[in-house]
Amino acid sequence: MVTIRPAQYSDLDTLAETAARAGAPDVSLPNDPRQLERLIAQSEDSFAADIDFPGEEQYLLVACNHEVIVGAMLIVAAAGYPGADYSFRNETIIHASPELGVNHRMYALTLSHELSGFTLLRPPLVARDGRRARVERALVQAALAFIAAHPGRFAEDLIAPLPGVVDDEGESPFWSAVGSKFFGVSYREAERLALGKDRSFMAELMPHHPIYVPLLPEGAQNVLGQTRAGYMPTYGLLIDEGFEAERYVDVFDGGPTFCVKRALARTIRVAQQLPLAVDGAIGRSEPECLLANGEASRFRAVLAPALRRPDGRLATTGDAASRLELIDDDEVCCVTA
Amino acid sequence: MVTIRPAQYSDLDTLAETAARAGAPDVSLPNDPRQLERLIAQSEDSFAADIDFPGEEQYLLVACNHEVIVGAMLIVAAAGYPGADYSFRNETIIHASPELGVNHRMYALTLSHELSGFTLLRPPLVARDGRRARVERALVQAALAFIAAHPGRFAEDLIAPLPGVVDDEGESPFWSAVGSKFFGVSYREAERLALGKDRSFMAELMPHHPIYVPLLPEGAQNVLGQTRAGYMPTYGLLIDEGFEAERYVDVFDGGPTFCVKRALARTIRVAQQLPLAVDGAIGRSEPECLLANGEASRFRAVLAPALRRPDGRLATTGDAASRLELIDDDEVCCVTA
Amino acid sequence: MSRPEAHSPSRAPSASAGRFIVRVARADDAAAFHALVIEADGALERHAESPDASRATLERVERSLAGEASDAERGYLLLLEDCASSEIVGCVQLVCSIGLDQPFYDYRLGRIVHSSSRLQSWRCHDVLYLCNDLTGCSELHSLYVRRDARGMGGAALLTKAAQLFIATRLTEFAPRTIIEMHGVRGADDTSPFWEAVGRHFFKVDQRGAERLVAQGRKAFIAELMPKHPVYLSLLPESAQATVGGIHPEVAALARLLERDGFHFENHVDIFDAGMVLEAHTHTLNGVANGREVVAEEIDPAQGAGSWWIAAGEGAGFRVSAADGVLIEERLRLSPDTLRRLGAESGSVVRVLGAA
Amino acid sequence: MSRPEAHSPSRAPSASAGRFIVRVARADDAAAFHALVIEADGALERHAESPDASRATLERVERSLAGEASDAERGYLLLLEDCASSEIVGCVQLVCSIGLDQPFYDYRLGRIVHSSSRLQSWRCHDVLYLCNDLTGCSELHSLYVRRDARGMGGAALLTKAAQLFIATRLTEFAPRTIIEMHGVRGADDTSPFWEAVGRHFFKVDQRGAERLVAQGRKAFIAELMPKHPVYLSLLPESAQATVGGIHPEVAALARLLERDGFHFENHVDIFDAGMVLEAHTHTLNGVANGREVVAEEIDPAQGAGSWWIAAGEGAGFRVSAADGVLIEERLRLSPDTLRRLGAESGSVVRVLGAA
Repeated sequence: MVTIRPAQYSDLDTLAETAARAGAPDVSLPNDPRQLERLIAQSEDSFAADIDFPGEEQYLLVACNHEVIVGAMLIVAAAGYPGADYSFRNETIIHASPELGVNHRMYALTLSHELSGFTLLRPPLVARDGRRARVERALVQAALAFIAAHPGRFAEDLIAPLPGVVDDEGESPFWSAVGSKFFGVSYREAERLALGKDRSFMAELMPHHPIYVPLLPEGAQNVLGQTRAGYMPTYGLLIDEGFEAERYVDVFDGGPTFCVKRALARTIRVAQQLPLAVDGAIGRSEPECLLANGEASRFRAVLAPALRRPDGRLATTGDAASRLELIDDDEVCCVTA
Repeated sequence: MVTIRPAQYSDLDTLAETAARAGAPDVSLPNDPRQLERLIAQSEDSFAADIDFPGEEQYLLVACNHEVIVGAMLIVAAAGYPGADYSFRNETIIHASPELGVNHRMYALTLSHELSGFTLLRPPLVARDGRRARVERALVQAALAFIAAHPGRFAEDLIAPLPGVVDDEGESPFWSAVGSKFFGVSYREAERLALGKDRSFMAELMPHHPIYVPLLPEGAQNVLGQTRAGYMPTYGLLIDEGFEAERYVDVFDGGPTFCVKRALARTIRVAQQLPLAVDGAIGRSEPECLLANGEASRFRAVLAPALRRPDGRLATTGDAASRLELIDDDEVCCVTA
Repeated sequence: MSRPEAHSPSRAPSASAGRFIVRVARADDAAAFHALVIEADGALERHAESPDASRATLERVERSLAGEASDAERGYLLLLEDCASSEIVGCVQLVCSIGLDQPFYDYRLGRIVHSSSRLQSWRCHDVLYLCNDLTGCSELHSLYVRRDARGMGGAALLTKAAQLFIATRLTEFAPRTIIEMHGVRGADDTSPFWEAVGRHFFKVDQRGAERLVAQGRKAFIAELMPKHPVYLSLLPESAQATVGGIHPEVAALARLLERDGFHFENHVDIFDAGMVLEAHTHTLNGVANGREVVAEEIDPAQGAGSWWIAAGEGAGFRVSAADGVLIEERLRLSPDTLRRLGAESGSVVRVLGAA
Repeated sequence: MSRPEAHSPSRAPSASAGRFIVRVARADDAAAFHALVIEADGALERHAESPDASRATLERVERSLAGEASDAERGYLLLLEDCASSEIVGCVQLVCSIGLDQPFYDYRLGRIVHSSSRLQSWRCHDVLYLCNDLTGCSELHSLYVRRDARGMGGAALLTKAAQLFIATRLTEFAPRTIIEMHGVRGADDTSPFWEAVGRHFFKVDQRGAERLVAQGRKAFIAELMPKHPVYLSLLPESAQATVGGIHPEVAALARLLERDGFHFENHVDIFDAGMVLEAHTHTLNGVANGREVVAEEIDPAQGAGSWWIAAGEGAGFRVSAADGVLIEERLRLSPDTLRRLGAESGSVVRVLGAA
């Protein structure tokens, strides 16, 4: 049974291995054991603290299957906190000439810090195994269930950036056409310098005026708002959750930044709070749902067979209830797949 | 009993009188019988047509009390259709100097057509009588219930502009500081020329670069995002409905433009579709709700005492049901006050 | 948008320069001017290829000479005439104030420096701003010499004549005078800059866009061109390289104009990014250094100096290049020169040394 | 930001001008220069009031003379010396290329025309763009004459000396040279432009902001100044009126510079919107019109012409104004003049007629 819980210090080695295996640098998790160690410590503090407003907190969830870690997902309470988080806003500019009978839309990228302070979901990192897709989805749903259960800890708006396209040499066509002109270094060099981590350089080096998209080389236009092949499942998941990706792209690699109003995220809209009922009759034949408790430090979510009974209670297995640390009649959050 | 229904040609005289008495030019309804006549005709066509996408439609609802028209409210399906609708976006620009220990936010107004195509609610126009506030609220709720019942006719985003502040001479301090510099005419002259109606001049005459708010005269800054005293109740109503007014102001008078995602408007969120039950026991002691049917041309809404019964049905009076043109077990949309 | 065509102006009046005079166009030049426009085959791109348009141009000159033109339309047309054949073989047009009827657009090339002490980075970006900075300036345009009359100093004579004409009506002209130079074209005669920028905004070809401008339908520029500055470093290098450049065919003309006081001041054409030359009108060679002297009909001795000489005013204004000897504010000129200028002994002429 | 202080330069070298020479500063001028900075009481606003800062300035001059300065720091300091007392009573500083270490900001005044044929409206808006257009230009700044030495042609001598100095090292200087003029102040010595614009962005007072610039902490300008253009018509009229204006005390100096080839080219100071004067370096009067002649120690006859005369080069460069008679490329000068210039009969000097 897939169980999701806050990361602990003891997860460090496994997570470091998972991050290293994934290879993709820093998109989901820091690919560096010391940074990862700091992150886990910060996450433990975040789950434990009393929080009224989102700030520097970062929440790291891990998914386990048969006690083995099979995935992780990071929630950043406030993007860019305490500074600004920069993105390109893809603006539509209408160019119309009634005289010429022309009416077309131009797109232009404007450096924007509007997403600063929004709650940021990193793409889930999931081990390659048979249930990969379901675990990834469970992590996203669990993260949203956690957010729904603790509104004061998070912003009203959620964002989820996905990494942009790079070529076989690891260079980003978008960066080559845009960022490199302003930073004067290649994408790989920018990554090495971790320019993407400290975005305070943005205001100093990046263009203050909008960049017209049609004036960029085609190679850069083609990858605008596109993510890497490996992230297409996450792309689909976010779309299913009601996220939209038309408006913002990453300043560095042009990857899409998904946005949704918290209240409109599918998981949060459909989640039901129901009294729990342990029911021995529930088994494999019932549909699998994501169930979560409403705790913070002791947050737990499971993928378990469950059924809403006519009496309005949610019936599930004893195993699921115990993993959720809930007993009969406790409220459980249920997300129907 | 307050009943709300689509305007008809026979309402013309009464509506013209109401609009004339209100005095405020064109904010809620055209203050000109011929324009009003055209509007009613367009509204009748709009209610009657099969619509899949919002376009040129305008929907005019009227509220009657004892068969007397006591209010009206106009819904514009797509603002600016088929062209653009311009607003000022009030952007926040962070000016931070770590060296100087300075970190302040500057506000700047950027000409924007982002609200083009959004569904636009004009402020309700309500006669001054004892139930004014409730009628105004009922009109807003009815408009939103109508929108909820016909999602294909409207946009995902709703906007509601309120008129900006003018002084005793009818001049707008905001216009004097901004628009007049670009149009070269006074506010009253601009109103006379109905410049506000045909916003296609915007792209030709208004500034393409952002206007820094702190550089404007204080008189203009003070009225930015403010509405006239007479519209404060509407201001409150929109806030209650979940609309937000931080982001956009009117290009001409600096009045606030409220925005909300359709799905997040309070009325739409709390509205319940329930089977109706005519119940003789329902009377004044029950709370008054807004009830609406799901029709288009035959759209009706009433303010009536109603109660959700334990069996999940909505009990209301026979009078209310007949005004809604519904019978027992028909679905009714109920908005609890 | 109309810019000088190809020619090779000589530095000083050449021996053959005396074969031309420049004079103000008259109403009865309409047919000849129309023929010149047709012959130019698009090179006189601000002139529609219709007899009516040519007539309208000349009427505008007449109204201007008579003091009846509005500020927006005031302008003059100087014609290059072959003295032997009396044929019209070239022209230059002077506009007193541009941009008063339809906005006059160009790009200004500016600089933005981004520096970060933490990253030890210093980068200077060239940026193009769409602007109407040159609104109200005077302009020389449609400087053109017929192909079969080139290489004989006609273009140089036209540029000097324009300056000497301005000197005679200085109060009508603005403090700044500009002239647009043809920009760089690729092998296929398309402009790399247009391909990289304009094409995306106009969705018509460059020739088409220029034709619309010629027809005065300029509102579309405001409607379609990018309102935000364009970072040069984001454009293809082929396009960057042409910004502020000039077509090789007008390089010699540009040098001539620079010697007369025109400078590139970072404005470029919005279509092909060709250089706009600008001058403080009162410092132009032909304005600042021209002097009035009295003509004398005495055949100048051998070894006489070379002069640009303007006689008459208004409709009677004529300019020629000739040898002459200046002695105590009196200029000795040959009978032939005086005849060409429509002057006689005792006439006051305005002369400029052809150093 | 450092701009010339008040003075009344005379048109030609006045009789009293001979009392001064201008020479290149030496390391042992540090104390005297520091005293001048202190005396200036903020007028030499680019110079910190510390002996160390003055020493650093002179070391920079030494490195520049020795060819050891980087492009970013290359610059010179000319001092005005009273010949009688040998006191330093004024100065002017020359920077070969500005903006290469810290970005150099100013506003460019541009135009945007909005017109609507349907509304029959045509409006021309002046707009200020924050820019680094002048990056890489040469600059004259810190032009200053001590209060008690004014009205005797010292400022004029400094401006001519700067031009003649540039002529001796022309390859080190940029094609364009600028000088910022003090802007208009209100009755309370505050700048209406600063009150309307800068104050809202900096949240420090103007003097404070200028002091930070003097200290080289310019990054904050990029961080705090408005990135978007500012529409002039939206500012209070009192502020609009000062854009591109100059303080009355420097009006005479501005006219002097304009006669030498400087023009207002629509750049203004970001703090007080004072005019920036710009020149094409090679067309500057002191660069284009200076000529090398041989000095002769022969007392010039009465009625001799007035000349600006430069002798020596590098550290030995000296300029004075004097009477002299030019005959066949030889300039007769009095023994006193030659002594002041550190020259002798047979020395090559660079002279500029004081018309």
